Amino acid sequence: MADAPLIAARGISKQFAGVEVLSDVDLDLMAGEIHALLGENGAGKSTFAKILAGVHRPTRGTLALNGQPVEVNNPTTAQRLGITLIHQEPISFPDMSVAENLVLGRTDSALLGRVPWAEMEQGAKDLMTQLGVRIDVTKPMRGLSIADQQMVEIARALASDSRLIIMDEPTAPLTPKEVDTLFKIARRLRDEGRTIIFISHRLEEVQALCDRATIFRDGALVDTVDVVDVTDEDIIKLMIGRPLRELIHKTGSEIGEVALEVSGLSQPGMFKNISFSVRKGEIVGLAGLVGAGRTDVARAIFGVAPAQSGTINVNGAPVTIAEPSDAIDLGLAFVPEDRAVAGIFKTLSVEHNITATVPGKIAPRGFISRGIEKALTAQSVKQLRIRLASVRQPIGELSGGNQQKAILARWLHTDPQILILDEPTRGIDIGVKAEFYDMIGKLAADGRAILLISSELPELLALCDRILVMAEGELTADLLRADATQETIMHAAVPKTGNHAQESAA
Amino acid sequence: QDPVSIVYIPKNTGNPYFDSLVAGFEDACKELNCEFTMAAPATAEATSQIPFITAQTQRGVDVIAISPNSPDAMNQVLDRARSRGILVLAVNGDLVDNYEHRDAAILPVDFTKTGPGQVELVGSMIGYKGEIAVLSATTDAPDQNTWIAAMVDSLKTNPKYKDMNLVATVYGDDEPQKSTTEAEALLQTYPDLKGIISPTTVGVAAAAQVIQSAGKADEVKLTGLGTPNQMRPFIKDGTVEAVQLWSPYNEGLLAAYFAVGVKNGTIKNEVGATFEVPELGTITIGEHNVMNTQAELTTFNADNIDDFDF
Amino acid sequence: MTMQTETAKPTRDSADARPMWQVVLVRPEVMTFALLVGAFIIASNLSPFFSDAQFILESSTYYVEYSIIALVLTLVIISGEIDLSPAAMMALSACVFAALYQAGLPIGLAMIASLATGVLMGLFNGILVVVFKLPSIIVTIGTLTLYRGLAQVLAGDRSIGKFPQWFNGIDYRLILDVPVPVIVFVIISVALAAILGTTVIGRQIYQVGTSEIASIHAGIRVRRIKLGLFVAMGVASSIGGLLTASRLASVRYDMATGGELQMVLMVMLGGTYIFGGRGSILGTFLASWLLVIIATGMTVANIAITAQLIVMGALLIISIIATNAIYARTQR
Amino acid sequence: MSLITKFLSTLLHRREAGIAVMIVLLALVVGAIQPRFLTLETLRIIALAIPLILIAAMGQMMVLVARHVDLSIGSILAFSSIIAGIMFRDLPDVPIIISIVAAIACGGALGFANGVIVTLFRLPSIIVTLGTLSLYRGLVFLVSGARQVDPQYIPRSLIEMSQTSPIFGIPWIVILAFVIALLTYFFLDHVRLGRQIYALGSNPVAAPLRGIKVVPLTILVFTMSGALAGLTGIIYASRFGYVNPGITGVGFEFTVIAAVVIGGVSINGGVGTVLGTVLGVILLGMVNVALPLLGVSAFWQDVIYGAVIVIALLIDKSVRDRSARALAAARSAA
Ligand SMILES: Nc1ncnc2c1ncn2[C@@H]1O[C@H](COP(=O)(O)OP(=O)(O)OP(=O)(O)O)[C@@H](O)[C@H]1O
Ligand SMILES: Nc1ncnc2c1ncn2[C@@H]1O[C@H](COP(=O)(O)OP(=O)(O)OP(=O)(O)O)[C@@H](O)[C@H]1O
Ligand SMILES: [Mg+2]
Ligand SMILES: [Mg+2]
Repeated sequence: MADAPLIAARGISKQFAGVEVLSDVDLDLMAGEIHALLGENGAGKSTFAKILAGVHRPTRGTLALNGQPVEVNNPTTAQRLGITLIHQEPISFPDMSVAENLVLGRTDSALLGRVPWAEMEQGAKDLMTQLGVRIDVTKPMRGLSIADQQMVEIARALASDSRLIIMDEPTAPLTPKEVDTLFKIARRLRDEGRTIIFISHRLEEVQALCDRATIFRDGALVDTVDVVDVTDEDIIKLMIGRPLRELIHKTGSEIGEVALEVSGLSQPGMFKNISFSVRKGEIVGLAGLVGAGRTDVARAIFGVAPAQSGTINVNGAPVTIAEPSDAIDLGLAFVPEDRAVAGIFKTLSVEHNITATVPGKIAPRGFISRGIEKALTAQSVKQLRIRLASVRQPIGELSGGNQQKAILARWLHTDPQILILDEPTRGIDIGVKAEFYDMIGKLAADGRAILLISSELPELLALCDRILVMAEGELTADLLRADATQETIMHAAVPKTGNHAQESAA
Repeated sequence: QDPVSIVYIPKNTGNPYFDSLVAGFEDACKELNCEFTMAAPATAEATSQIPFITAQTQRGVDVIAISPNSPDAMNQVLDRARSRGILVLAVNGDLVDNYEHRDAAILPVDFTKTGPGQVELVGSMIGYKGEIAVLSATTDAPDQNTWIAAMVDSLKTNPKYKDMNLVATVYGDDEPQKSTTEAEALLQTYPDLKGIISPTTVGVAAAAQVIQSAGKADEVKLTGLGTPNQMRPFIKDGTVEAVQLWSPYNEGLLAAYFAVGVKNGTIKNEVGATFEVPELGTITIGEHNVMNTQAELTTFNADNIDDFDF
Repeated sequence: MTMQTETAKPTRDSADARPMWQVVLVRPEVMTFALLVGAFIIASNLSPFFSDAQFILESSTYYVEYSIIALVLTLVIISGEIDLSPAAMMALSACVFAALYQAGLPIGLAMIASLATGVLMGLFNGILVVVFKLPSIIVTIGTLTLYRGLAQVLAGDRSIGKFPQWFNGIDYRLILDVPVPVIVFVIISVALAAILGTTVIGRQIYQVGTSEIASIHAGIRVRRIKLGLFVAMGVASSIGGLLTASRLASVRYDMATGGELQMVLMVMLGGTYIFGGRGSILGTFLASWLLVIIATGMTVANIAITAQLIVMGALLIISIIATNAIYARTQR
Repeated sequence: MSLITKFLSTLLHRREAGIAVMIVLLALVVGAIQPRFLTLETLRIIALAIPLILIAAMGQMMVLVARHVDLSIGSILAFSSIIAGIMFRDLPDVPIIISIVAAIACGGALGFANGVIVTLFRLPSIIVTLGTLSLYRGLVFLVSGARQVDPQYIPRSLIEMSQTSPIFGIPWIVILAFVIALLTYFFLDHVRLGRQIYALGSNPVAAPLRGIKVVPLTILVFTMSGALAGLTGIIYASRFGYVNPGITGVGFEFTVIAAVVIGGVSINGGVGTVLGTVLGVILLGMVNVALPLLGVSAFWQDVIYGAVIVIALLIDKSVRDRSARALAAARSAA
């Protein structure tokens, strides 16, 4: 190769509080390539990306830009050097307008300069048109769906004219159509000679988009490969150091009585007239595009935000669920999608997290029994293979997958008959995912009813007996496993009216 | 024999009124060779002096002189101090109805004459005719209420004041902001108002400022109880003709002489007893062991105000 | 299927556990205790009159009402809320007590009415925070003005007193040479520490303070707990008000003015985390004594109030710097 | 149709509309009971009640928008005004303007110190400023020797600032207050640095990732708040004509925070407008003036004051809920 690489990383290492999460990474990024970063949860992908973008400083190692050594000490420097990071969780300023979010922090003008409101909004509008999304740029960011927020982030990277754009799991909240748009833009940028780092857990996306891929494992760079030369299996082997079995495990458990039945559930502005049922031993999937209202339905059933109208029956009897504790008493359990906020108690010990749902069990006579608590926790750690240094360490110190296991463990202690799992495997690496699938299967086999909300169709198709589909707050399909395919689900999930339809017609 | 140790606890820190009272103590102690300390809380709340009394009791001082923030909240700690042989004096304000919890009180003047004196002063300014109002401290301030009651009484009974009409009594809580708002509201609500009496230093200063701002010095006459330093500019520029007060300095002086005398056995602390204090003359201990530094209020006007600095 | 994911995994899935000595020693309460010892030594050197247990105990009765409320406030702050109205609640409930007693109600009934007032005020705060979801810090700034105002409407600015002799001077009643209010304080400390440390409610208070949303999802009755804590604040304030009434043998509307700052100071000095989720009764207990020692020490040494204000302010800032540093260390 | 919904939702979103309505209602109700309330003279009194709160409220608003709070402003105000007072007294030959600048600088310096402690040690500002509230008050006593600066030393020309008027009988200090509000508006809405304050409060985690220099910006915000409190100290001296170390500015922070919160500034940061704050201050000023005019016993003032805060919070909440519902309805209708 004649030219020096755009970025040459040498010996990059990073420690957090003495724990080495990245060790001696050497990586060359070429101008005009789309480069995938792959690896299990906690492999260090985001950390590496953040080092490139000046969010973290490496403990050791050097970076060179076009052959010149550079120090990327902070995000501002990175921006000046033409490096933009689209964060894993969209970071925006919720109270400010979309247009302002696009330009905020741009370093190209004086701090005491005036804000050119009209110009700024026009520019933002143009950018949105260019991206093919319909977002009112004068509205505050707060009102946007996660997907739209992600699109704004992408628009921002575009606007900043960067040489290197790092996208950390940008597709996680996007619909297939939006993913398509994103890919088109990414390819166009590559063809303009820019470099893109693309981080994703979805291998099919990597195959479709990327030129090269670098695989991380336990903080170390395992290999860099040309994508055309490898199969998914090869990559998985590199990622986890061993092959993974096929995804299908549903072992047709016995399906019994109706355990959960909702009818006519409505919440203005969120969902309308939702009716369905889940039987004992049955896994019912709930598919839909992001923002379809699936989470809202789940939260309504569990009493986090009860619906305005409609009825819920549990085991055939009508029930009132005014708050989650009512739901728990009725044998329901709910693994929320936003683990960091709604799931864990970040600074509390793993032990306290696991026993949070069963105060009665750990304190039979009003006072907490350390013995019982220890035993319950130990049982969970063993059963779910939660990997940790100590049950007394804060759960925030665990990796995402293990945090999620602890959340599930918390619910298993209540011996729930009906489980609502909202994106239980989101952002979890393939290895742990497999464990979750297995557990979900076992729970159903025990005769529990399971409502599984997921945005990953292969996951739903593999696990579920039946798949419900929601679009724009309404239930649009109820498919038996035999009838469900990616096509039938997507057909039902894409709204028949409104933005999406218009756009696809255009 | 050890010098007598006196501690004085004013209402709060930073209150200019007490500065000259302290000076009285200090000067007297230079004369009498007593040991003087001042200890003051940050705020003038009912209870803020209590830890100070306890601490001084613990230090074993001979005399605690206090300008009480409350007539009754300190009864128990004062009793404890007295039970340890400490002489407890109320200065500048008394423990009204709780006389048995202090040994004696040093007050500036005979408070029964204050109210009528103020009415006479404002009357002379407005030609004994027209609407007047009172801007007081807090609604239950005991001294002010005594004076206001006496004002009402003399307005009713003295034919000289038959054309004067008390239209309102308002309370500024001894806060500058509130007193200002109340004074403004007075001018606003009673367009025919001729005179304001504000028997409290904060109130009279605020009212003076309001009258000056509104440019109504000719229409509305103000008087009250104010310190010369506080009122000097208003008296000089004619916003206010005259205010009255007594000398806090003399209170400190008297308290120190009395305390040292009692401790040395030269003064008997009983009703009717008399003793001499330089500059103040003969002091008689009155009912409830109260003694006054002067008989009448001093009136400060443009002629004499520069003779005073407190 | 068998799990094939089990490998000899390095500990990278989680950070190493901290060594035991750190867990035990690097705690805010240890800092508070160290300050307490330091303050005692300094105070003893400042004034020969200071180190007299009887004197310190007597002086502590001037702060113990605040201390008792600060204990409950600790729970409120751990649960992620704050209550700035307790001093005003003290005043209003004491005024209710005194006004009713003066109006001829038997003193026992008047005391019950005062406690009921505490419950009502706490409930009102709690409902505004819990049901209307308003931020407690601003709500209680509003209600502190409101309650203080009501106290003033009720009592004017008279002081109401002339209670029966047995009611007065509880701070002079001694059990084993210790004033009764101090004993009450110790008992409540122990009780609350036990509740916080060993019961489900205590555990849930920490959980609610760590993440309210996660608590809701885990079926914890967040609203009930918070409402309960606000009511407890009302009751504690009412008890504080009655103790003060007994100590002063009189009641005025301006009782305990500015006391909220002292109470917050005690809780902060004790190492409770202002954003909730962490803290302890032990810390507040020690901090109460620290405050007594400092205030009493400076007063008896005749140190001007100027210096006292500066010391108190600086102390608050330093203590919280230390607390934060400690939490940052232990929490990464 | 969509235009109407848009207009309605903007109106519902505008917190300012609600306060304006409250102001009008209050004026009408009080005016009905006491017609004297609706006179120019009352307007002047209300106007005079405003500057003290308004100027400090501009600073406090910026602090709240940045997701902090400054409880020490009462003590800063006292410090600045005592410094100015001492200069007036002890250095009578120094031009007034120097003393004024010194007072503002002192306020700025104390605010700067707040900002440095908050950012350097990453502490919650509410506790830091609770500490400096006490600490700065101590300094006030220290520098003044616990002695008041008497009226005779306050320069005539300063006092006249709250008495004389260049135009329409509006006193200088009122004009000054509104000029400062305008400048603040311009700064916060039209200058990049001002927008960064909103960004910082809206998402403090994202701010540094977007190249916003959080530490200097936070320090700047506290410094401005301090400087404005310092300026308020001068106005205080002008309006009341003397400076007392013990009572000047005590409890002032509560008044200002109440006004700002009534004005719709969120204590969760990122939200709040100058217009809203101005209206909040006016509302509070009106209440203060209306009560004595109505002859309401002084005892009731605090009750009403507290109730106004609680009611304002409730209204704010219901406005917000309603606008959220309207937004959701609009979304589901679309
Ligand atoms: N700020 C931090 N402090 C301490 N540890 C951290 C921090 N950020 C990341 N880590 C740890 O570093 C490791 C690598 O994390 P990183 O986010 O880079 O993983 P990732 O490959 O992006 O994973 P994912 O697929 O879940 O996004 C993890 O063990 C994580 O817990
Ligand atoms: N078009 C939209 N614009 C903005 N916000 C929306 C839109 N549609 C839905 N929302 C909001 O976005 C949130 C997402 O809805 P919800 O989480 O229930 O959907 P979901 O199908 O579960 O999506 P996810 O896969 O993210 O969990 C809801 O709170 C909803 O009010
Ligand atoms: Mg990542
Ligand atoms: Mg969802």
